[in-house]
Amino acid sequence: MKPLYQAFSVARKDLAVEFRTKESLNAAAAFSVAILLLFSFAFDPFSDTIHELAGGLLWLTFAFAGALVFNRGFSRELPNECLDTLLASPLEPSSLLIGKAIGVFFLLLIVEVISLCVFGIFYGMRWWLHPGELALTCGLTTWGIAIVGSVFGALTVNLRLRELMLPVIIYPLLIPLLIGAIETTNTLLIEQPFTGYEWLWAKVLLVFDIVFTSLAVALAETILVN
Amino acid sequence: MKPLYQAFSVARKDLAVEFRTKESLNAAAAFSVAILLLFSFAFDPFSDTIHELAGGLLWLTFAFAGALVFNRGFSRELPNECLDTLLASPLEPSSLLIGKAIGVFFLLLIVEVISLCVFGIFYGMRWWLHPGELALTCGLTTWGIAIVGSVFGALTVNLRLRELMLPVIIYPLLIPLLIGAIETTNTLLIEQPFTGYEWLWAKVLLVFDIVFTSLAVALAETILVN
Amino acid sequence: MREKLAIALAAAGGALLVYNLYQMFLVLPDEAMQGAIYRILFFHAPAAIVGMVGYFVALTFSVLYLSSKDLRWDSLAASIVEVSLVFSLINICTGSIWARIIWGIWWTWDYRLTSALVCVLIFAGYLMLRRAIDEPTQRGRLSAALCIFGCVDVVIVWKSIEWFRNQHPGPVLSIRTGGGHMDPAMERIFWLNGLALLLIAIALVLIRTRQEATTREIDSLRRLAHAV
Amino acid sequence: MGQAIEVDHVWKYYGDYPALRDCTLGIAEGSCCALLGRNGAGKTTLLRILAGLSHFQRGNIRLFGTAPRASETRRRTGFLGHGIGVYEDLSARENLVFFARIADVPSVSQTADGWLKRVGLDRVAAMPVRQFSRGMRQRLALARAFLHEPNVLLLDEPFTSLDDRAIAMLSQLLIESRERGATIVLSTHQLREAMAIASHVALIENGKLRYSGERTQDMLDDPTLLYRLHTELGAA
Amino acid sequence: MGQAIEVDHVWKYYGDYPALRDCTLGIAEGSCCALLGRNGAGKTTLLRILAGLSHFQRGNIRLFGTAPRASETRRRTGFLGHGIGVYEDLSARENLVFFARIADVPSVSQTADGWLKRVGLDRVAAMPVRQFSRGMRQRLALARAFLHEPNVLLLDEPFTSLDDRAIAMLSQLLIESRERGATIVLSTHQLREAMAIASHVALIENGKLRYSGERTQDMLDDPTLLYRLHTELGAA
Ligand code: HEM
Ligand SMILES: Nc1ncnc2c1ncn2[C@@H]1O[C@H](COP(=O)(O)OP(=O)(O)OP(=O)(O)O)[C@@H](O)[C@H]1O
Ligand SMILES: Nc1ncnc2c1ncn2[C@@H]1O[C@H](COP(=O)(O)OP(=O)(O)OP(=O)(O)O)[C@@H](O)[C@H]1O
Ligand SMILES: [Mg+2]
Ligand SMILES: [Mg+2]
Repeated sequence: MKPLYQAFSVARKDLAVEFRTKESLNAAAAFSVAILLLFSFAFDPFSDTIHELAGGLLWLTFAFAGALVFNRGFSRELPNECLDTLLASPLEPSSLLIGKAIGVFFLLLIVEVISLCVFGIFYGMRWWLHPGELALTCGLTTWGIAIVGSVFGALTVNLRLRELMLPVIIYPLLIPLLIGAIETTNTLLIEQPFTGYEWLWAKVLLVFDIVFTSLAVALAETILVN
Repeated sequence: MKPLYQAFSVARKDLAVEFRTKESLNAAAAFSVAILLLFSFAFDPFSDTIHELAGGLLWLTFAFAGALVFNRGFSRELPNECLDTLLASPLEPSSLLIGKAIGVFFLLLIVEVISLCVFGIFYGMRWWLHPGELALTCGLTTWGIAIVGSVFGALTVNLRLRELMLPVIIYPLLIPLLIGAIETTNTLLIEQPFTGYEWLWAKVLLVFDIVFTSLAVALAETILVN
Repeated sequence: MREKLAIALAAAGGALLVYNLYQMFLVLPDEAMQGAIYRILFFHAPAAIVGMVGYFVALTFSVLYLSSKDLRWDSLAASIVEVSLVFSLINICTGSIWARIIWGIWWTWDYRLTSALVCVLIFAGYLMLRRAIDEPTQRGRLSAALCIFGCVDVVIVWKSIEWFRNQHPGPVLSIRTGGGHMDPAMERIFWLNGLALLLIAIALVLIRTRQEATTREIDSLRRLAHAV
Repeated sequence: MGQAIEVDHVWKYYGDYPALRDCTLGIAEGSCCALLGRNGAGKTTLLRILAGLSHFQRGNIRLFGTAPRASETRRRTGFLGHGIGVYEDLSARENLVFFARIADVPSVSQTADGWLKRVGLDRVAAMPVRQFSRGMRQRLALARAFLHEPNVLLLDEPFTSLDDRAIAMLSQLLIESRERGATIVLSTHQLREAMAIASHVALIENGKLRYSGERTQDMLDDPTLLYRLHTELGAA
Repeated sequence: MGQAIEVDHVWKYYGDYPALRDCTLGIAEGSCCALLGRNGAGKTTLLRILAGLSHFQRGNIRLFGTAPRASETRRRTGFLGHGIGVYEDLSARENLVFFARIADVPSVSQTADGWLKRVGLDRVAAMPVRQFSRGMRQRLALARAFLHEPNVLLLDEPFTSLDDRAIAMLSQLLIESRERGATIVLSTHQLREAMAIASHVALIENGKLRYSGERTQDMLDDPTLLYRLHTELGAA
């Protein structure tokens, strides 16, 4: 599996750099924690209104934190023209794209774990009761966010006002994914197991991931090389 | 006022880069629509809970836009070692920091005005009933975000200080600021004028701004020069 | 030549539209439960369908552009998306008017409605992206990619009423249900109106592409000027 | 020896500015072609096109019969651009290891260490590139470009900020890789060094190819000769 | 003529690596000192310290009697580093206008246009720097450094990727500013060009100052002489 091996070495490189500099990790983690704290102060976190909002709040935060992470993803390749170097190298563009996505995926997972802990403490929610389902939801959704984020991060990498442009393009695409995540997470946060409805959504997430990942692989060359 | 003139030319330069074309306004509009859309799934916007949430959502949007914008603020100076060039130039470091803040400030104000319109239409909020108070709140809070954000940005580009995880410490400082903003904005959104309570918050915001601006000016040299 | 074709199509569409309107209001009876207002369906759904078909045609041209690197396909795709966007907007507006009367609300976050709105947003983003990029080949590449991704959502829009049952009524057209949900006479007009809208859409696209073509000619001339 | 690189009638437009106008150039296998020209002539543009980093509008390009972007072509070529293409936050060794991995060189770490020694960075191998001096970066970039023993080397101003010893080292590298049968295209403004190692020269002016052919003895004696003879404006 | 720049017994440590070891150097007002040394010798480090961009641990530095970071010093100095310090997204003209503003030069736009003409970029003044070739960027960077007529010029490898005509232009600029009474410190590896314009030379090896003094005729005749005589390892 050479392409996959290449993808993983790209991801590995990114993570190595990120853990050294903590550029996007700091920003994303600090941001999401700050937001969660903010809301727990702004509204009574133990009122039941917050409970029906919890899932939405979580995934919004993650979606936003995600933007902070994959914003960096490709702009990290700009200094010293590293992106050009990679494109001229034997590395396959698709591997590069997937590798980036893998990197973003892990960073986002870290952010999510941190925020979930904060969330559990400040909102008194026992989200760990159905670990398997939760892991599934987070995994699928995060991968979706990561792949779409990397694709369009690459696509807009040297665009004016890309900070505002990127969310505009990405979030509409992510909305089906996020709805699914929110629906299922809400169920988990009221400490119920998955029913058929949630499993249906899980399937939707899975299909979404598969479709977008294959599109990304197919279009990698187009997106990256001009 | 030479330092201020310098600060403004820095801000002007930053804005010139972003606002090459009029599309940037559309970008801002589309941005707020996209975020709004996200909210609409996360929380059912027609339940009455939304009205006590409204202020929170508004400021969450602005905080997010802020995070996106000021993360860029100083990293824009990294390619071609522009930051070093500026530091070696006659420009005062404090003017540089303030200039960055001013740039962020205006960009955010634009996003805020546009999103207020969008929110007004979608949620039928009559936010324009107390324009003076609203302007005051937005102005003070946005400046707070801008200045804290610029310091944050400066810290992240300074390798020496980045080691100390200072950025992460800076971030939560936004929480009190935003709580103040949310409290006051909520009052305005249920179409009440300011009472003593809101004026108190306004004062808090003002003090916050003054303290941080003067801190930034005082510490600019230390923060920016290695 | 192209103008003539465009005018002809527009005229044909217009004529057909007049005939349909006559049929709708003077021949067809009111609908049992909804009364007169149901007639909005004759514009609501066809507009949406024309729009969605348009997106898929744009998708094909985007792929063509990517394979051939010929800017003509790119501008064709772009103008089709613009026109389709208009029809999607017609669909949403008529829809929400209908909603106001039948459900008593302008809007609700039902899956069909949302996915339709999301669809509009995505392709609005497509046009924005095009404006933000100056270099023509890069513009073509990136917007083509976005178009391909966007069409995933169009599928969701189409299928959403079959997957999820909530506010928005389910399938009634016989191509989807195998018939029985809609009176044939009614459905005949439905499709005739669809045809009318389609003709008008094509006319609009032709006009739009002509502008694109002229702009392309201009800058190829400029290139020649630079070369010598 | 056949042609390693064939460029025929290539036009490259940026927007509507023609950066390359009808360039036709053949580079024989195993030769070292110095690409000369004033600032803004089109050297980098041509090299980037050869490396498959930017499309061109008209004409045709073949490296050993394959198109620039084809993956086998990329596996065969080593590219060194203006930006040096190494990661500031990784150490020299990590950089080389990473690039060796994605080029799937057989024995990654040996190769990396070998090249660090070759370019004289073995003593600072563990130091992050951020702390390198400019010349040290350039050396690292060279190592990166030579890492996977490419048959086609595209070097854009490789001598930049190298000291005398590093330049000697580079010339040595180039000679060796030519003995390996590699074809080299390099652009530079340091005419003396260029003439010393080039077997062929090509001169570009405003995107037009003015001259291409063997490097003759009198060019070696008087490097600016070419400019004086073959450009419209002559030398300074 | 007094000393424009006084560096006495300066030590600079990066972590615990001494990049400058007890450097003592005086540069007379109106002279042009070429800072020579192998890769990693410490040229950039010294120049950055002079420009007030990095602190040093021991010793003392004065430019016209003031410390490097003092604002009047900064107003007097022009610095050109390895990174060229211009904005990719702004046009050449916008760049110069911006830097003229923050240096509060009297008539901003005239100055900008004047310099664009001087460095031969007037025809591409409105083009974003992103689209410039490397040499064009370097020219712009030079214009940027000379803009506010500093009387201390700190240039780090100013000749990088300049063609013959641009080098002539730069030498002309340097001569003129010396006539203005400006003091120039430049580092480079292009010994010939350096010797041609320098009045003094200083040689650094591993952070130690090996030699500093007038540029003599025989250095001009044989640029590498200095290395052979004054470095432990001699020339390549
Ligand atoms: C803003 C609100 C609405 C939107 C965005 C919307 C969207 C759409 C779209 C995209 C279609 C075409 C796809 C298709 O044919 O399945 C459609 C079809 C249809 N709409 Fe709507 N709609 C809205 C409101 C309504 C309302 C209020 C009604 C009636 C109560 C309605 C009834 C129908 C019917 C009967 C069809 C045909 C379904 C079929 O294909 O068999 N829609 N709508
Ligand atoms: N992205 C771009 N967009 C528009 N024009 C460009 C772009 N890149 C380069 N150019 C133009 O193309 C011409 C050739 O540029 P190129 O970089 O190839 O010159 P060069 O020969 O490498 O010069 P140098 O020796 O200074 O590096 C220049 O006039 C430049 O302005
Ligand atoms: N930020 C840093 N941290 C640690 N060491 C550094 C740092 N910057 C430079 N060095 C080291 O200091 C030494 C001198 O670096 P400097 O950049 O001054 O060399 P130089 O003379 O400019 O070389 P070149 O001619 O290649 O530019 C080098 O060995 C380098 O590794
Ligand atoms: Mg070049
Ligand atoms: Mg140096």
